[in-house]
Amino acid sequence: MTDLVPKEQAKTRIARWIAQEFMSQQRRLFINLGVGTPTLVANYIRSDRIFLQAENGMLGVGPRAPSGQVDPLLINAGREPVTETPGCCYFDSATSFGMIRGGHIDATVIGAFEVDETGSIANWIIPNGRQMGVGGAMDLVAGARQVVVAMPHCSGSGKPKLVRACTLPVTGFNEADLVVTELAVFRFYETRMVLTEMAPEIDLDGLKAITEARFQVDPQLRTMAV
Amino acid sequence: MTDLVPKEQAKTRIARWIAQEFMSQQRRLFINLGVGTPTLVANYIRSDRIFLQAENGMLGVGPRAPSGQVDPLLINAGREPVTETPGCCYFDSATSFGMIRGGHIDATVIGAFEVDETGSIANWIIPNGRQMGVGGAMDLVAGARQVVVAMPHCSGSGKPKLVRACTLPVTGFNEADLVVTELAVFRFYETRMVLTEMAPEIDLDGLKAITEARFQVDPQLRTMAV
Amino acid sequence: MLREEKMCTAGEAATEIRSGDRIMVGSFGNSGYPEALVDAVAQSEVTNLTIISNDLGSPGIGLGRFLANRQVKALIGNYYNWNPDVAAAKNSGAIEVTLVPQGTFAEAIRAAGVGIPAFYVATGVGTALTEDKPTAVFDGRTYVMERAIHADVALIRARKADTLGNLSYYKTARNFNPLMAMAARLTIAEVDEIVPAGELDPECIVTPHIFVDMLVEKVKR
Amino acid sequence: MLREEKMCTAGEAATEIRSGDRIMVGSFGNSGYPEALVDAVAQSEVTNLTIISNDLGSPGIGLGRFLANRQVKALIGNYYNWNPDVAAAKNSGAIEVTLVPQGTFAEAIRAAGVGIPAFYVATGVGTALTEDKPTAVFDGRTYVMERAIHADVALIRARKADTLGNLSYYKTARNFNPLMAMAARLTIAEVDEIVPAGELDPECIVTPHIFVDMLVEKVKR
Repeated sequence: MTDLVPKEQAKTRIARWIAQEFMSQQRRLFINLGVGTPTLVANYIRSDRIFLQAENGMLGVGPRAPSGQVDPLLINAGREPVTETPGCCYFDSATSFGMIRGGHIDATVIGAFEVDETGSIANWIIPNGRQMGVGGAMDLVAGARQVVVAMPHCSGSGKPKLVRACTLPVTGFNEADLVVTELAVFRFYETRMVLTEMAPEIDLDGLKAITEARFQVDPQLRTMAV
Repeated sequence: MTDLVPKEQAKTRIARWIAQEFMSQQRRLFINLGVGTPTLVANYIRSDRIFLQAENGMLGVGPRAPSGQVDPLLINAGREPVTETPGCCYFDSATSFGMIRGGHIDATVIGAFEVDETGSIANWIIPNGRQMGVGGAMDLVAGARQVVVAMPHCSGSGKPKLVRACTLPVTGFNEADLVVTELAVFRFYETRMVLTEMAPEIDLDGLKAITEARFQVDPQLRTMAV
Repeated sequence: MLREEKMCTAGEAATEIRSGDRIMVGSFGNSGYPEALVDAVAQSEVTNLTIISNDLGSPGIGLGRFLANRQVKALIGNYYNWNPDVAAAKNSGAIEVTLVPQGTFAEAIRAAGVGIPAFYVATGVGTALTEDKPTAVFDGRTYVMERAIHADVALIRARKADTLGNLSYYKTARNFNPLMAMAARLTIAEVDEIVPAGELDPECIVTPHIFVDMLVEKVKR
Repeated sequence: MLREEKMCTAGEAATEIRSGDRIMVGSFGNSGYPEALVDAVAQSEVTNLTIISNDLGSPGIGLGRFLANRQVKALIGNYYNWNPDVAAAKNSGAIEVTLVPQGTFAEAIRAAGVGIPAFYVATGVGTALTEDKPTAVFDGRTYVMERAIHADVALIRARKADTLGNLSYYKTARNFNPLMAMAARLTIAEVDEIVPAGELDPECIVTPHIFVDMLVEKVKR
């Protein structure tokens, strides 16, 4: 975390930016949203061409269920109660991950502990011995056509999360396509990391100071929509 | 073919014997019947514990559909119109062969061109260039728990079909568990071939004269039910 | 809006197919195949096709028309005894034929759809159909490695679609259709009926619409 | 007749489980699991179990009871963050834990059911979770070989059964249940309701009864 953008505003900005990115594509998209900030993306999508998949076996996930209308067996992969959209359907987890691994999911939005300048992602474990879970993280980064990382620019203690080389156990190598933080947007081309948008709160020197990863700057660098 | 048992009577005898064998097992059985004589087995099964599977995606195949009640999309793997039994269900071919390969099918009844004394079966092709089909034959002999071969004792031209070593392209090696002809019943233990029943029309010397495969004789050799 | 995007006529759908393409067609012995789509392709100029299907119908009937029309370069499937033209064309060198045991064929198509490039089965070990394939021993039994079977276009047949493209099937016509729907770059489904999204029971949808790109409604006669 | 054969109480079903068995349990974070069967096993004397499941519920809740009761020798699954007792037990050496990516986990269970001993996926290549597994390159991409995951007994949860044992599920509770039903020597299904054979739509049956050995009807409260 930096103190340039308040935490809740940062999350909203990231989620809204990603929703806008998807909506601008003007085509049918199937998207898997990870827990945390990625789930917020759903709140800003207004499109009947965008369909959300939950890896626990549902396509056509609707908004979070209002309290009082919660069905404990209608949940997303983060165990949050959700709703159905017309034309939604259910399937087993082999089919669900078949969609993911088979390249049928256009994009996954995930959080990360670290992303390095080659696009490798560490988001499944912090080896402290207290957490033991991988879930679908490795399947999603390897399988989704586009891997979008939604995360704060710096960690809670202020350390860069965009690093030269991941220090935490890697989820997938060279898999990130797009990283969106509250301060910047980076796109990966092969293993080139390119800054394409920057938030109004910061300048390039300021951004470099809190970004350990080495990146190129898009000649068409734009101001990030906030 | 020998002339000891007329052709139609031979088929009926084989089918009835196999049906009796299944019914005597007093347990739930899932069975796949191949085309030809094997299909006839269904006519003699009277049991609500025996369920027929068709590899084109149906479990609970009922009797042949009477003419006038034919549904072209309700067929068995031999394209014969069939009927539904209560509790029947449909599934794709990957699931269907998953049942077969996964060891869930208790028995398959198949025809064969040749079976050799090690239990290898040749039933998928006669290399004359005019037929090109394997269908589910290789999956069935490799996957079904019990492989029952139903065939005439000799070929149309009078040659032994129970041979020392298959001369035709093999469908599966050492897969036969039971061979039923109109004249004899053989069981395979590992690769030992044992005569367990013999028809009243023939004696052991007569049988050996038309059986190229070398077999042992069960000390409890019985007369085949005809 | 989606409805307009996905829906088209069989003729429009057929223009998606290029000469040289690998085409999957759901079919089992002239049953449960996309008749209008097959018609449209048989009437088109495309040639040099690789047809991936259980069988090839009968001579000049169903999928057999592709061969009668000389549109076929190669076949991948498992049972051509119902169409003796196949063996004749193979023997004359006019087409290539790759026979794959039916269960392996079904699984290899599914594998292509679910991101599995290869898998092992016990089917056909030691036989002529697997002699060029690698083998491996697991828990004392020998298995052969089989590769996924991909296609450029899948032509499938379903009973009902909703406007999104979710599909349900009818009886044994289900067999290869849902598998092929997953395995091609472009999946075109011919259906008897299209209903509004939300009308199919979400628990009974067999092919989720993510796998379906174009919908052709069968013309009622 | 079949009805009587297959139907039993949760307590009777639990007697099929032996200490040392590998047990699959359909569950996703305390949702859609066979509650009465888990209860019965948790109340039994069996121990030294290998539990194969997506997660292990919460501390002392759902599948978490097996660990709280010291009935667990090993876990095979993918997500234990909802139950921190798992990491603690692993760190103290009390249990073994094998983490498998969720999609690979699902596919490996299906593989066990359909006679596939091993298959390749791109998931986790180069990571700590696949470092001991063989790799191979297909069409220029590296894949890791994953093995099937079998079990002695599967405890699954469905919504409806017919008297033969055909099953249908409810919403996202479908996830691992139909896969596990195929993958065990003995499959025991706990269902909300049992209807006569023929009452479930044959097109909407998700698990054919060939995969189901015993049925436990949920006791209505």
